[in-house]
Amino acid sequence: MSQAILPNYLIVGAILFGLGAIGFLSRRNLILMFLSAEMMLQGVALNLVGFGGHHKNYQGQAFVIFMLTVAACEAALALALILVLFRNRKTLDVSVWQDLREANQDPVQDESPLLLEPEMTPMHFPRLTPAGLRPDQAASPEEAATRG
Amino acid sequence: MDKCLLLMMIFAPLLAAVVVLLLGSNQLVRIRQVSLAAALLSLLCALHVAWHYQSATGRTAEEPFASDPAFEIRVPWLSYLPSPSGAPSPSIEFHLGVDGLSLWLIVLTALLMVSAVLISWKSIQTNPSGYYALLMLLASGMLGVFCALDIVLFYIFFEFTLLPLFFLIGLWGGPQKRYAARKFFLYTLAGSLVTLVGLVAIVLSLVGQGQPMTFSLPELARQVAIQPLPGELQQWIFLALFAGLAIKVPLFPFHTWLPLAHVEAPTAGSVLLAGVLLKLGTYGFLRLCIPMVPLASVQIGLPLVGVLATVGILYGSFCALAQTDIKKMVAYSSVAHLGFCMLGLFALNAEGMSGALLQMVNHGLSTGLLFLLVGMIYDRYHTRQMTALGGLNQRMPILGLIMMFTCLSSIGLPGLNGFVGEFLCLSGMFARHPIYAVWGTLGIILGAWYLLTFVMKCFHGPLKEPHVAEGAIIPDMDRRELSATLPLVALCLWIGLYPKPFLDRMKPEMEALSQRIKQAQKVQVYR
Amino acid sequence: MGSLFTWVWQHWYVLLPLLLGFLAIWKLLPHARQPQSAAMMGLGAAAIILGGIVLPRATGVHVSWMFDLFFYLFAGAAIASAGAMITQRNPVYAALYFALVILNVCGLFLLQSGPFLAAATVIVYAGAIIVTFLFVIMFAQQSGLAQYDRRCREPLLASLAGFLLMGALLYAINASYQVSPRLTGLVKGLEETVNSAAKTTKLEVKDLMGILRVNDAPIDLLLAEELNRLPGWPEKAAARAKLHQLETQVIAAAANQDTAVLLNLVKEYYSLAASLQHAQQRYTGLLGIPAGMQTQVSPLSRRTEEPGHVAQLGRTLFGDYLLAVELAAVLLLIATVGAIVIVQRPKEAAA
Amino acid sequence: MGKQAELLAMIGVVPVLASVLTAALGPRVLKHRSHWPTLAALGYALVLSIAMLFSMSEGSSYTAGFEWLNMGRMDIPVRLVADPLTAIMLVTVHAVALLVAIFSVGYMHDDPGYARYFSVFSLFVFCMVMLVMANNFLMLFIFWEGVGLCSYLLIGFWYQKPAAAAAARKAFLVNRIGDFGLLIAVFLIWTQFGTLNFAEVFRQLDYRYLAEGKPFDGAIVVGERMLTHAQIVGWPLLTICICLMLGAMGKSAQFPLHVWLPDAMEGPTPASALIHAATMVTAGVYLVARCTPIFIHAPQAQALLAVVGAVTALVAALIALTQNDLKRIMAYSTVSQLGYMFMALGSAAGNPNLATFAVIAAIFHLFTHAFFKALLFLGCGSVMHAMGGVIDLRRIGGLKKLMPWTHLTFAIGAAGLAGIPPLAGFWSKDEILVSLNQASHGSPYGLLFTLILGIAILTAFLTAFYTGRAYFLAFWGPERIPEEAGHHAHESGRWMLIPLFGLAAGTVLVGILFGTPTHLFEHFLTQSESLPKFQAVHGSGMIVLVSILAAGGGAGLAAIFYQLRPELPSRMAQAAWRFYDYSSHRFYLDEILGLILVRPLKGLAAFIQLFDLHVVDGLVDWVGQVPGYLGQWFRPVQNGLLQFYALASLLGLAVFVIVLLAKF
Repeated sequence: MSQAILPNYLIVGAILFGLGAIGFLSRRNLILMFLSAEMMLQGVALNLVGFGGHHKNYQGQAFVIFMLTVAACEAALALALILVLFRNRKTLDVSVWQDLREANQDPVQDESPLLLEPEMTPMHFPRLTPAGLRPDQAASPEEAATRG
Repeated sequence: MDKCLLLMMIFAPLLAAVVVLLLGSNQLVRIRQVSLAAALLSLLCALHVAWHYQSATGRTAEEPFASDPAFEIRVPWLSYLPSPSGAPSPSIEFHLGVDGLSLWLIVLTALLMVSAVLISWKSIQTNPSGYYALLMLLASGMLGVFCALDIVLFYIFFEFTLLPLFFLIGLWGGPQKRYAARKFFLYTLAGSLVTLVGLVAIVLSLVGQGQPMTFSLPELARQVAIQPLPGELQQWIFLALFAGLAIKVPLFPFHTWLPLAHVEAPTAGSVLLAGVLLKLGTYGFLRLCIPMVPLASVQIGLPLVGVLATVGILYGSFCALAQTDIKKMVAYSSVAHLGFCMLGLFALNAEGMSGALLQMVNHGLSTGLLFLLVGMIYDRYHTRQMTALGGLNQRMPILGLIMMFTCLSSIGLPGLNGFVGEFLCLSGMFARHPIYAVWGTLGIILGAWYLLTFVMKCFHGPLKEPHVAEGAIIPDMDRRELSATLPLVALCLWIGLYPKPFLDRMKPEMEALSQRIKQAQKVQVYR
Repeated sequence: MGSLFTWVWQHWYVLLPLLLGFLAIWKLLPHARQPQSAAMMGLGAAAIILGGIVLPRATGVHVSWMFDLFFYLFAGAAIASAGAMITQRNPVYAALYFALVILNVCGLFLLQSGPFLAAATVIVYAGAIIVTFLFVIMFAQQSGLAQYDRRCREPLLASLAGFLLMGALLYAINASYQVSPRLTGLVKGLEETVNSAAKTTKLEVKDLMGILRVNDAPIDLLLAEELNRLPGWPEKAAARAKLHQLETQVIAAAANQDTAVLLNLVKEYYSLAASLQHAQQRYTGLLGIPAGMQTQVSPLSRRTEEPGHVAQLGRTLFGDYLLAVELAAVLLLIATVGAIVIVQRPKEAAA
Repeated sequence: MGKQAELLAMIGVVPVLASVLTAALGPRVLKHRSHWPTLAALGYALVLSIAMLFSMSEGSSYTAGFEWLNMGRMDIPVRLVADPLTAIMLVTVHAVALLVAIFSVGYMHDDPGYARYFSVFSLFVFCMVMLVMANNFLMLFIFWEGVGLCSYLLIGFWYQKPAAAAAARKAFLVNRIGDFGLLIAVFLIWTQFGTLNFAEVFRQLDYRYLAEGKPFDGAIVVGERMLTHAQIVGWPLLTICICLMLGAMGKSAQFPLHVWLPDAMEGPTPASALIHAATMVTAGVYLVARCTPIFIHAPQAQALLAVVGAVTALVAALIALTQNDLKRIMAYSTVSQLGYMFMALGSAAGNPNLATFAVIAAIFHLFTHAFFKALLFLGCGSVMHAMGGVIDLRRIGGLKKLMPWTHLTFAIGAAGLAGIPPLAGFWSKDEILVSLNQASHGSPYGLLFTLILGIAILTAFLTAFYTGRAYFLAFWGPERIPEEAGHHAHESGRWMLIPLFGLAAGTVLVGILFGTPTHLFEHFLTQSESLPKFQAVHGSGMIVLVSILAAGGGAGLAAIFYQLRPELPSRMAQAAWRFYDYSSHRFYLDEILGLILVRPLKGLAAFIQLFDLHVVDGLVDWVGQVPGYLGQWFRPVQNGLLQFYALASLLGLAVFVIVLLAKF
């Protein structure tokens, strides 16, 4: 197997890490921020695996396993926290939570309205193919009335 | 047994603090008893040490700090690196010892602690367990500074003293206590952080010169003697040490925290602040500056401290003259007295430095006594305004007598302690730099002026006292108050009448230090 | 200024893809007033492709082209989906892209002979975490696209920070794997000499000595210096011994004016320099591994020489890192309990 | 040697034992017998000093003592030394002190601070004795301040009186100004000579003085330094002398530091008699006399000394002319007489051969003055005691019949002070005039000393006049007794009369016994080692005549003014009202000093206090606020946005990594 593969792994890891950092910094959805952070972890994991391969041992992989464990814990706790936060403010926007600013500071607000309002296209849900008896035939008239 | 004495002396108060805290504020009598017992135990240990102290022989300029081996404790404490070869690795040590520099300051501290406990006996009613615990903590810290022979341990104890006093002032102080406590704490802390940089610089620059790493003060002093630090580095280190120590002393422009803290502190706080804590600064100069950076002490220390101390003497005296609050007057007089002390210290000869050390003890005794007595007056009349008091000699002859005695000792009357110290300081400075000494000597006129004016206003003349509760008779000093003051009075007399035993025990160190200064200058000349 | 320009010129192959990627990400991040444009997506793709061409290090020993193919495939897909993930407006899609990133990374794991790891990551991330998150997203955002997903915080600064960091890392990696230009020149010079010696038989001792004294510094010194840049090279001691041996031989040969021996020595030097050059590609620079840090594997995991990655990984985990594994288990338990406690509604609120 | 040393030690120790004993036992045990320890101690010490005086025939000095302080180059033993000068001072002090103590028994008998009085009294004697027995400058300084302390305590003895308290403080402070000079002198001597021992210092100076005549181009090793001769005998010595003189001026109440002495009369009269007339105030004279070997080398300082003395003598005499308080008159006369002694001491300026004679004249005057001035003060005390504390000459008078013995002794004392032959004052004053006369011939300062001689004669005349005035106003004329006197208005008791008789006898006899007629005093004092070789100076008949004329004229004029023609004084006062005003207000010296010294200093203190509060402390507070201001600037950074924080830290990290990489 090629030995000079290590730098390439490191490069991919660095890029993933950087992109994850950008995501964490710019996206305002709590969950996306979390996912970006996880992506940074992946970058690191790549590094570890690359080094493990370079040295021909399993320490790198073992570490990644631990990282997985920690990431799982983190995910559980983060989800729980996100749920609690969502419950309080009914939104996943991280910018809502800026209460820990210095006293006498105005809250940061979005200055400009959106150019493109979110398009409220009607949702298309998949339909089941009709099978069996038509419901309106089988049901009693009372039921049909309530359904209508 | 002897080995444990220093430990017992330092940690008996600490133990008492824990016990007092556990007792809780309800058992006032127990609290006082425990505190007093601890203070007395410390004092006994200190006296035992002073009695059996033997100056280590063969002290030279290379090795100015050989403590009495009988009392020395040296335990590795924080190891810096593990040493695989089994050689002693450089480590911060728990290194306690007594030498001529610290001996009398230790005795003074232990003695003042007893007085401080006694004077707080009745005047502290709110949360006494906290108060006495802090007092005891303070005692441990102060004794620790004087015993520490490791540079890091020294600094730890040095900073450790800040905290209890901060709370003592901030919780049991006068009307402006918060402001005073905060100022005291921040001001002195800001300075001593710079001092820490200086201490680290001493250790590391010696390592940089290829010496084995050590934190022990005697070792450092020896290394510096073998291979002095380069001149410019010495100056920087001196300035760093100066920053913290000068504030602690306090030298002239850095003194403004002192009157405030004194006025607001409870009596015991004032006594210990004036009596011991200010000495940490001067002691630091003596222990760190002069031996470690002797050349810088001559080159910039002498002119800098000379001018500041001289100005401080006159300035403090004039400020004291303008006061109407007795405690404030005493506080400003401290600025003047420590000016004498610094003047002697930076005379950098045996006479001046021993005078300075003696003056530290003297100032502790005299000003401690003054604060004790002012506290007693305040306990009785709840005022410290000179304008409100007069002719108290007729009401309280014993208090008046002791006050008279104390004032005379404070203005440096020959035959009492103040004179010996001031004389040695000034004569040392005169030999080094007459102009500073002459201006400083003017201070003794001013000192007599403000203290005698105070005595005249408050203790002489027709009786005038503020209105106290109907039918209450203002008592003279009782037995407790007498036992708080008389030992100090006796020591004042002893030092004044026969200072030789006190000076003899510090003589080897002083001569070694002055020798070191001479060597440093010689090296400078021949370089 | 000039030096900066030179620097930029020398490092264009790092800077250009980074710049393109920066522009693409910046523009693609959800802006309030700009729609995402296909041009920018193209730019991003171009950045990835360009980077894929210029950035990877040439493999030293040639291996199966399948390996390289899969590496490029997985790496490119991972980076592309990462870019797509952070620029997606719809969080559901973003989560799916994230799953894609995970899958590709797992592919990379597989290439590094980590089948168990790859499987575990797929199971834990794609199978558990992503699904849970998707649940949450759907639970929280039933009403469709949210305002805050359509604009992001400080896109310029954020991408700048990210790409600065990325650039720094890439530069460090690049610098670490750069062969010293002096050594390259030396190898080239020696090669020419050897080649020319093969063509012509007439060679002066003076010429040979000249090549052995490159620019007035003896070749031994140059090589010794280059050797010092290789703290982690396993054959370092052997190379040094060889160098020493060659040195004495050169002195002897120069004294004897023996052209043939000298030419032979030049060849020896050439092979030594070439092996040094090869080693420098692997071991030099910031990431050079010090000799003292050779891998230490405990006897527990070395007990059997049995092949099979999973078994060995298991041995490592439950041999060397047993305590850590136990602790990780406890950590998981605690996290579970914590999550439950956190999510619990207060009683009165529930009531 | 051993015996003498024991004598010295006993003389030193006995009074302090008495003092401690009285202080410890007085208030509880001894009560009205508190005087016994003092009397016993003083009597014993007097006997010892006389024994010392007689065993001093060889002119040698004896030492006894122990190490007191030893540090660096500073080596101060407590060592007592006795030479003829000391012996004379010892006898004077003890004799006068004993008599005054006896007087005090009667005078203070029902005072509540009886024990305190005698305790301080003994302490004073101790300090004074140690002062004159000290063998080095530091010990001298210590006891110099010690007597100052006792003076402070005794002036403020009735501390309830604000005037007494203020006077005590004033005395201490003015003395401290002098002490400042003395302390500087001590430092200078130590740094210049490397020792504080009298004998050592004098020996070195002598050596140099001798070397002056020879071609001397080497250097002298002093302490650790090499000094050329010019370096030492030049300005340092002059500075030393001027500083010593400042000290002497403070203690001996010389112009302009004399202001404390008249105020000091607030203390008990016997204390004033002992301390502020006979003994303590002469310490300055003793100091200058002791340091004659130094002063010889600084003729400018000596001339200055004479000028100061002359000014003091004249000014004090002028002030005394118009005072109405009997004790104040005596106080100013003391100041004036001390000025006389200073004139004498200064008369050797530029004429080293005269030095010994000048010292003898001054010390002899000191000796006689102690007797007649103590006598006069005790007389005042006796009057005061009888008059219930009133000594205002406008309210008392004609006490001749009421207090015959007091009158007689007072008259003797007054005649002694006025210089009526053959009483003591005549002889000593005559010697001073002779010395001045000698100085006015053939010395570089001849003209100056001619002037000073004139002033001295004028002062002698004035002295006789105001002494006569006081005497006639108090004892002659119609009998006036203030109502405060009450049942006290009678002759004093035994305790008070016996000392009066003793001192009167002394006033009559010492001049004839020891003075010019026998030259005993001269011979004795010339044995002193520290004094230069004696050269006898013979007085001229002219001087004696002038002296007698001045004294007699003054006394006679006083008799005419206040006895024969009582209306003349008020007419004179009206005619010369401006002078009268100045004199009775003591030339406004207190006010002037207050205006140029005390007020500005107090103002300075108030200013510095404000400066401290607002500038120095204000600066500190301002520096303390700087972090706050900086914080205001950086506050917006804390905007509460998680992502902003993360962005900041990541940018920081990126910059950090790039900086780190740029190094490679």
